[in-house]
Amino acid sequence: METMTGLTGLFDVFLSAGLLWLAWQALASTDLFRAIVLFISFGLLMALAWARLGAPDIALAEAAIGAGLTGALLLSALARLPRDVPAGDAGCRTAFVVRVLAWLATMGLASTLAWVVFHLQPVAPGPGNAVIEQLEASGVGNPVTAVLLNFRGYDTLLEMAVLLLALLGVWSLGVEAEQQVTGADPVLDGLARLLLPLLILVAAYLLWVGAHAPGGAFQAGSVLGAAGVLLLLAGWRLRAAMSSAWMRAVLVAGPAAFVAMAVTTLLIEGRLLEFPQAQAGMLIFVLEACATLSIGATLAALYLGGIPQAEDDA
Amino acid sequence: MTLYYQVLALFLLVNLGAGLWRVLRGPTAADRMLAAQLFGTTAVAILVLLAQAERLAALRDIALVFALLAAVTAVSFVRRTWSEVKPDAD
Amino acid sequence: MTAADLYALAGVGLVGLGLYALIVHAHLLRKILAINVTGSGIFLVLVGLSGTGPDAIPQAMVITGIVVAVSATALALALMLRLTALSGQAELPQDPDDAH
Amino acid sequence: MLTDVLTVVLSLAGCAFFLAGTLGLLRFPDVFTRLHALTKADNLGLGLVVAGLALQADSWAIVGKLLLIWLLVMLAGASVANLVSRRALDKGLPVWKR
Amino acid sequence: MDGLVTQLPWAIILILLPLAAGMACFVAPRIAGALGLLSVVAVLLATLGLGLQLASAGVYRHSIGGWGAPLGIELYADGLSLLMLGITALVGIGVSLYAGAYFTREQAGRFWPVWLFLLAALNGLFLVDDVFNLYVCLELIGLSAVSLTALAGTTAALAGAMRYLLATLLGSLLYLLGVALLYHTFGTVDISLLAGRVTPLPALWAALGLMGAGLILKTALFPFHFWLPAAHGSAPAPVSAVLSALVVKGSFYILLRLWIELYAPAGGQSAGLLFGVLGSAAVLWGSIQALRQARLKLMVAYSTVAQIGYLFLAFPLGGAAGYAWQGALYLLVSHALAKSAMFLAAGNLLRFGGHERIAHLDRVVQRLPLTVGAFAMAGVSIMGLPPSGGFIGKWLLLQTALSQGQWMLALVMVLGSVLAAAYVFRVLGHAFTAAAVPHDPIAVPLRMEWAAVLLAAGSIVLGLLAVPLFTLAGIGGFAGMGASLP
Repeated sequence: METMTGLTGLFDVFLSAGLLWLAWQALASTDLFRAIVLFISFGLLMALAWARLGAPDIALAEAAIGAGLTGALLLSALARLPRDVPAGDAGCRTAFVVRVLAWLATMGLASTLAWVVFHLQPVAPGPGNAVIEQLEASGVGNPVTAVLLNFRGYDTLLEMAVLLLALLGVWSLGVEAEQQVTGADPVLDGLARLLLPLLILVAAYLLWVGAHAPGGAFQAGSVLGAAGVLLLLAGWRLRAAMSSAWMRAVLVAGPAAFVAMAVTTLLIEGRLLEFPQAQAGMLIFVLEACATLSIGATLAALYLGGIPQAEDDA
Repeated sequence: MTLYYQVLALFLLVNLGAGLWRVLRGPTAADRMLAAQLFGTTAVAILVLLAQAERLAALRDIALVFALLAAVTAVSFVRRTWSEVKPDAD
Repeated sequence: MTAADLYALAGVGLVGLGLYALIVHAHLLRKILAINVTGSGIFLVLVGLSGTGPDAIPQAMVITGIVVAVSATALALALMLRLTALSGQAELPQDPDDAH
Repeated sequence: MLTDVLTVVLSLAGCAFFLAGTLGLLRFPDVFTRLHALTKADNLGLGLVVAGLALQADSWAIVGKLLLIWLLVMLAGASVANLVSRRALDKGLPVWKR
Repeated sequence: MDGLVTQLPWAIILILLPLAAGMACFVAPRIAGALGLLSVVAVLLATLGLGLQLASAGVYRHSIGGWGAPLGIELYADGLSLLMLGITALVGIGVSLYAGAYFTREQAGRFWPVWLFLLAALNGLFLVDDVFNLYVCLELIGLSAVSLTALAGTTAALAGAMRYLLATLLGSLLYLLGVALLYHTFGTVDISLLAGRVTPLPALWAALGLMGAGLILKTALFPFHFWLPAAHGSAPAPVSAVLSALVVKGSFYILLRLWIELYAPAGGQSAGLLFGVLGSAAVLWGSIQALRQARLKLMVAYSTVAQIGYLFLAFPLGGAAGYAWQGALYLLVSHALAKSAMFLAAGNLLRFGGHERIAHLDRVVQRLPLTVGAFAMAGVSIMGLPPSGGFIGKWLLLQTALSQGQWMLALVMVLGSVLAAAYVFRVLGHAFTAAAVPHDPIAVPLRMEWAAVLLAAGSIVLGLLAVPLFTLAGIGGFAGMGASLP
């Protein structure tokens, strides 16, 4: 990237300053709700920063997850915190000495790191060029998708397991998902009806476009997850569906597809996740499609926050 | 023209910064959430401007996702949070 | 200094802010926010340090990291809610040795 | 050349609405009037910016996407405004009276 | 037949099999118990297969996707990996046997998928040669360990799990920041490639410092042990066993690899002294705290803090001549067996008496002789008495310390053993005497008793297997491990 000049430079300076300021305000806020809203705004600016850093794939993921779903998760958690629980007073009860020590330690760490980051001199070039050279062989045209699904596809296999595991962890707490208190709201219902097909369409678009342009399974899955969240919010009775064995199958579809693909490639090519070059594009698309479904379902289930129970009331 | 789009994007970013005051100030949760909503719209505008300025079509997709997800977050706020938060506590 | 360097430095700043808040705040929701801010800072460092043009590998790593972060956040929030429901406090007991 | 001029005029006007929206958000006395400010920025500000940019678009697909973005923001803005104002009235938040 | 055994991709099976089984248990919770146990047995067999493979063909390497480092990810298995995989499989068998009887049907449906994922993540951690993939493994391990801890459902367990989650997330993040610096300085995340490229630069020290800090937080080295007693002391017994025996060792393993491959070649030996100091403090502090605890499982948890300290005593000794690394690894392996046996035995006592107050154990030796026997055998290994595995480990460490003139470290080792004897005998003493408060005992399934006995016996038998074990661990020549013993 060229040295900062003029307007874009100013934009970057403002944006970085805004990020730091928002993070500071969010973390120092005495009011929890304000802290969360500031944090959502922080995610928004993060997405802009990714766009400026030439990382539109991350910007998409951040827009969907960082600014969208994490925000919804936090808001929903705040709503479920009992009201009589003290909100804390932004650390004022922590002993003064501890605060000073923590301040000194983190300042020391941050300054050291800043110095290291500022003076960092690469000793050897990274494999960035190899990604471009091998892109042809990877089966997809978007370098980030190529890394995620092919060059470092094994990371993604484990990552799908992480996502599923988070859900297993939430469910292992043994809490049943609470019933929606209020009934369906006509405006909300209308909004959901309008947005739902759009969300699904955009998810499909991101999945498809990810092969050669920014996008891909994670972004598509997050948008799909948002669709699920919207349905839950609109009071659609999804719990019965989510408690079924089918739902469990959808939840494991992504990681299971990865494991199946790993075994198949191992049997055919003799190597884990080595795609035959001619079919690589198609195989990666299948993997991504399964991953998208799983990610969407898992994120929506995480938002639900408990074990879905089959409905006993009508 | 590129320069012009960049000026507008910068202007909108500053504008967004000014809106932060409402988030900090409140007084009600709805005010904060509305301000955040305006942030979202402003960010969408910045992204479509930058997409044109830097010839990056992907930024328009980000704007699209923003527009979609902003609605979900806002609905989550109205449905889940705001009905629970005490009006005077925020 | 390039724009990328600037964002990497902002990332370092975020790491500092997040770590400080993680240590100082008692409320679990704030600790969870702090972890997320720290993570965002690290992601900025990871991508911002690619000096010579976009590098797909750190970008892919950050996408992995974002998914891990949202998973961990969801689990942490669920744990916090359960703990709060049981103990009536959204904070951890002061002295870990007396946590029983 | 003419399209460039039009683009400049439209997007400038859009930004002016954003400014007005922010000012309204900062200056107006209650939730309902601030809501009003917000919808102005959403609908008109973004709409004008999008219209200006659509003139520069290389293909209809881009125009379509820009329009979709605008419609989405409008839809979300309108629904949220509706939900917020109804909820605000339900909760008895003060309505500003002259 | 022999050809087939040595040619199957055992390493990959070790990762994919428990992962697939975990998912199957999630989809079909009804068969979770049987399927889970079966897959853990299969993991043990696959570990044996990998052992045969390594013994006949030397170190194993597999380029995932055929790309090779630095573009792709490499699997790598040497003697050290094998040792870790072996102990994981053994403890895994014991714990799985135990868990089959310990959990209710509903709990089992939640336990098995997460436990199998944890097993897959541990195996993956021991088999990969890539610092970023290790980060994903660490997260997988952290989240599953936290979920398992919370399975107990009590307030104490949830508080422990929450503190654990925050600590493990912070540890992973610090580690990831180090990975970022390594990648951008040396252009790769592959450990073998990094080993060839490292030069003493500020960025290297910053990276290794951050990764080291994250890892010792996860390993719970003093003073970063603050999260461990609450989590290990309040989790369900089989989970505590896994956490103390395996999970903290996972991050220790990474630290050890990075130390040998990256720190030491770049001249970072001086940090070994710091580890030595912290390790000594851990041995003393952990042992004293263990002695002070009223509750059995907390005592065992603090004993883990102390025994982790021993592992770090090898760092200041490992640079010079001697058997410090062998000693530390032997301790690691025998501690894994002994500590898991101890936690399982503690779980039996808790189940039996409905409480775990040490002072109120009430003649359990007559009622649960197998359990108390297991506890005693495990205690022998923890104290480091012959002929246990713990004895070999401590003796190697002690001898190395003495031969290098490190009197202080030697003194700490001896003191730690004396204190360990004190807290183990304190429990045994109460097990033999009648308590003031009698209570109604509850039957403990025999399977739960035998699981503890088997693991404890393993920690003793280990004392007789030093030569073959070091031969196996020496495959690939990690840290001069193949050298013959004194």
